[in-house]
Amino acid sequence: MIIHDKCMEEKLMIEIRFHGRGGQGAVTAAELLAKAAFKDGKYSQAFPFFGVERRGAPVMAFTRIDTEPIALRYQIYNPDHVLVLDDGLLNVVDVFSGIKDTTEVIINTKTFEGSGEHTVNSIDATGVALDMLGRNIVNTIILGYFAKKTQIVSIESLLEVIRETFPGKVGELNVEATKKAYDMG
Amino acid sequence: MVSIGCVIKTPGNSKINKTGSWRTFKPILDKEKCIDCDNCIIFCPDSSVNKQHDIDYDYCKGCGICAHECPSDAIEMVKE
Amino acid sequence: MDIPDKDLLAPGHRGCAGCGASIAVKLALNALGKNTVAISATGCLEVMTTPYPETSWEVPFIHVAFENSGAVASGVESALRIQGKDDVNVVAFGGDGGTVDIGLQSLSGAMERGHNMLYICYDNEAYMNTGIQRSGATPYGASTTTSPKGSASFGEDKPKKNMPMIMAAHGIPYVATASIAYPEDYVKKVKKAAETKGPAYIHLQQPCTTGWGYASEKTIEMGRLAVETGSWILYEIENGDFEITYRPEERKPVKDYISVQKRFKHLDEEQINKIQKYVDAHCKELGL
Amino acid sequence: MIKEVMTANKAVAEAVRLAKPQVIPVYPITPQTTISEYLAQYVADEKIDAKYIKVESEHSAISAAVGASGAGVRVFTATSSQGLMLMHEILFAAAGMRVPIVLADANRAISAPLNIWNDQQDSIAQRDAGWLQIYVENAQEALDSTLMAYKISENSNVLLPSMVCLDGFILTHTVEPVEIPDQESVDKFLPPYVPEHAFLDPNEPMTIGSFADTNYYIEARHDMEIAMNNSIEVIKKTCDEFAEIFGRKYGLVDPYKTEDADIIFVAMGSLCSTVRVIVDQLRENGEKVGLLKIRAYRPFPVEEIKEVIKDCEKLAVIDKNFTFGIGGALYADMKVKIDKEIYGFIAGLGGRDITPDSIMEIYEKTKEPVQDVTWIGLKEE
Repeated sequence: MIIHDKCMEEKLMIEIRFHGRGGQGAVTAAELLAKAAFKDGKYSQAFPFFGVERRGAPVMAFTRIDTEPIALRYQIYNPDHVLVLDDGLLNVVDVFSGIKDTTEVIINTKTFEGSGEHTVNSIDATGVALDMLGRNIVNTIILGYFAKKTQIVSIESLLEVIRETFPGKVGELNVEATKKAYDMG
Repeated sequence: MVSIGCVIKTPGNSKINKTGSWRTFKPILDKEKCIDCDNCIIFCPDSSVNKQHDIDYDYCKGCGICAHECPSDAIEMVKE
Repeated sequence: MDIPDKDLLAPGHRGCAGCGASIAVKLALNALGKNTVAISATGCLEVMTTPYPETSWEVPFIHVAFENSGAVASGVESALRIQGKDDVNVVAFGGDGGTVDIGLQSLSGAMERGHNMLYICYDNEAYMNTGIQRSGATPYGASTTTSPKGSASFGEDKPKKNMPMIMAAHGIPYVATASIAYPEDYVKKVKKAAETKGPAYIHLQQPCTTGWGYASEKTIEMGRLAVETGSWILYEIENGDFEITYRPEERKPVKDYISVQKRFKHLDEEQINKIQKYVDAHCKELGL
Repeated sequence: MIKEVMTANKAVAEAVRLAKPQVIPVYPITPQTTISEYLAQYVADEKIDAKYIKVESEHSAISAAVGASGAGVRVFTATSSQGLMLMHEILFAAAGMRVPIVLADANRAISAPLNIWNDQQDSIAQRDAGWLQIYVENAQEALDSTLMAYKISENSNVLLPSMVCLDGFILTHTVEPVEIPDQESVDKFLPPYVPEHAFLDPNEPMTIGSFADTNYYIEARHDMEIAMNNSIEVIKKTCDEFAEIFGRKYGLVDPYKTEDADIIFVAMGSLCSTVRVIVDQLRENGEKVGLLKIRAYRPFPVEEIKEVIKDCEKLAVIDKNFTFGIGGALYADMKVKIDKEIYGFIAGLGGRDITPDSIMEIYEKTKEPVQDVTWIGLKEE
């Protein structure tokens, strides 16, 4: 997709693809990221891969971030960043599909070291989640790590959006877990 | 020209349609025999009997319910 | 019975000579009074009373389609209440086709949601507007154009759908049956329904000269015979309490009722006995 | 005015909150569902002073909407796909009864086979119902168009219902920044609905939904054609008023780089965004190309279209729908009304992604045409 790449280059648009399982919050993660980028003064867009899958099935979600209004309205085939919320998906879906030489991949895993082909960062988000949230919901945690690694969104905006989205105690727990992941980045 | 949405703003104006022309038999009331039971008023499908038991031949279709339901046989159906 | 100075269904309408539907509506409107909005399903009633630019309605009236008078009434009721018009009576009329067949879902939804309205089914036991096709309310044995008698058919082969009990199963505060031949009973029920907070349903039997095949003067007599034979039972269910509102002194044989109608003319003794048994069972069930 | 990141469904719900309808009969269906949920919550939280009717079907949703509008209040409903098909009969009744209902349709493919993804066959199938149809490109336009729809529909020269069509998932489930106008400005733009032609009031009884015989029916339908034609000027005027208060300018059509274009893409809805990016790319390569976005499909703005395309050589019409043996519905309408070399392309049915490559293919096939109508992205085997 030559045209597409060119427009990316010129507009400096950043495209992020999320892989997760139904119920893990990949779609929410994509939206949280878009909202945080917007708070930073950027334009953003987020949408799920519109499926009929139920809890547990592999799902995808997408975020676009740009300094200008975003016109593109199709799925992301050549992401700049890939975030994998569950390393079990590595055996099931090709999370590396369509990635470029420059694409950075973040995987929630204790074990995966990467094949050397791609830049892969690992974080044991599940460990953090079980430790701090008491259940395996890693979407905010992986975003904290992503924020530090990529500097695409500010941690302040991210935390603010998390608080707005999850009011009360749940939000505060997520804020703490996200901060922790940020420090791990 | 029709009104917007064919809305009719003249309630009850079907009165311009004189359904008395449908009639072949005509009810004739003998007020002497009338016992004021009001059956002819209550059961008239065309609201053609008033409180004084006068029959409005403009609308009476001659169905004969009034005569049939009259307990004192005060109404007779007569060929027009 | 109170006789108003002016009926709220004006004459000049296109109903047949001897039409029972116009009696049904006239009596209901007079009981409800001027502060009423009427909704109607498509059918005889709507066609004969609203041929543009004429209307027989002296109260506000709306018709949209055949199968949706329950939903239209829901919209009307909601719009009136949100405007603070809590005292306006909302009454919907539907024939048996528009009620027990095609309009059942829409009506069920309206009843379930608890709108403060009255729905009156004027049941003439077939689709009369389009020329006497059977409906779910057509009684066992009746010959209609779509349940005709023939060498292999004695007419409608299933008994009438028990619509009032289906409505009662919704748990609404007021359900009643009525007949145009018993106007005081009917009017009393309409008034009771209007006073009920929440949905009310009246299933009104309304003989039809054209569809049933009897002389036009006998519309009331047919209704009376239906009740006197136990073929149609007058009752009400008020907040779950069932009560028969009229008991014939001595129940007449069903034959007296059906032998005088063209739609049952073809039935033999055996079939008439079968109908008698069905009526007996139904009367027993309801305690008549 | 505040700006928030939200889906187009939320944007529609926000518009409805601001428009203050008094009755909202709505039935959930993918991908409209979140509209029905947001509105239920707004009513539950008293953010809207309305009766929310929990109807048992779309047929009852639109029927209750007609009843409520007939009773004289502002009404909103929303649906999608099979739901809109179930409403079909009453859509015609609503238009014929001239009740100014506003309906949001989350565009979705029609069964069978069952498919929940986007195309526009559902609303296109209702094009002759007598409703105004506005196709929107993004969440902001969904919000703005919903507000404008009330003002246009309620105009005494129009009095036809409006359908705001937004692409399922592509808009309904995509979050992006949206400006939410303040209530005061909306109130200024959109005063309360005061019905004159039809309402149900015991103090002024009228009969609504009468039976018209051969002497009157054709006139009643012709009046609807006049009203639809009237709506062209009303839409223009409403767009101007909207721009004055809110600063965003819309029209019946929205041309992009069409002045000197040899080839003009013609499209509706969210697809226009991606096409515009491709137009820029092609322009950089020296190709003289433009985009004509059709916002108002009904009324069909023939004069406005003619004005935009008068100097171009060819038109590439992209439809997310089709009519058997003809091509797309928009293509068919263009062929009837526009005297140009026109090529039709069917794309994106049932949610098939329309990528830049798809649009490039359309461009190439318009430059060097081999047939009148081409289906884009069909798998070979």
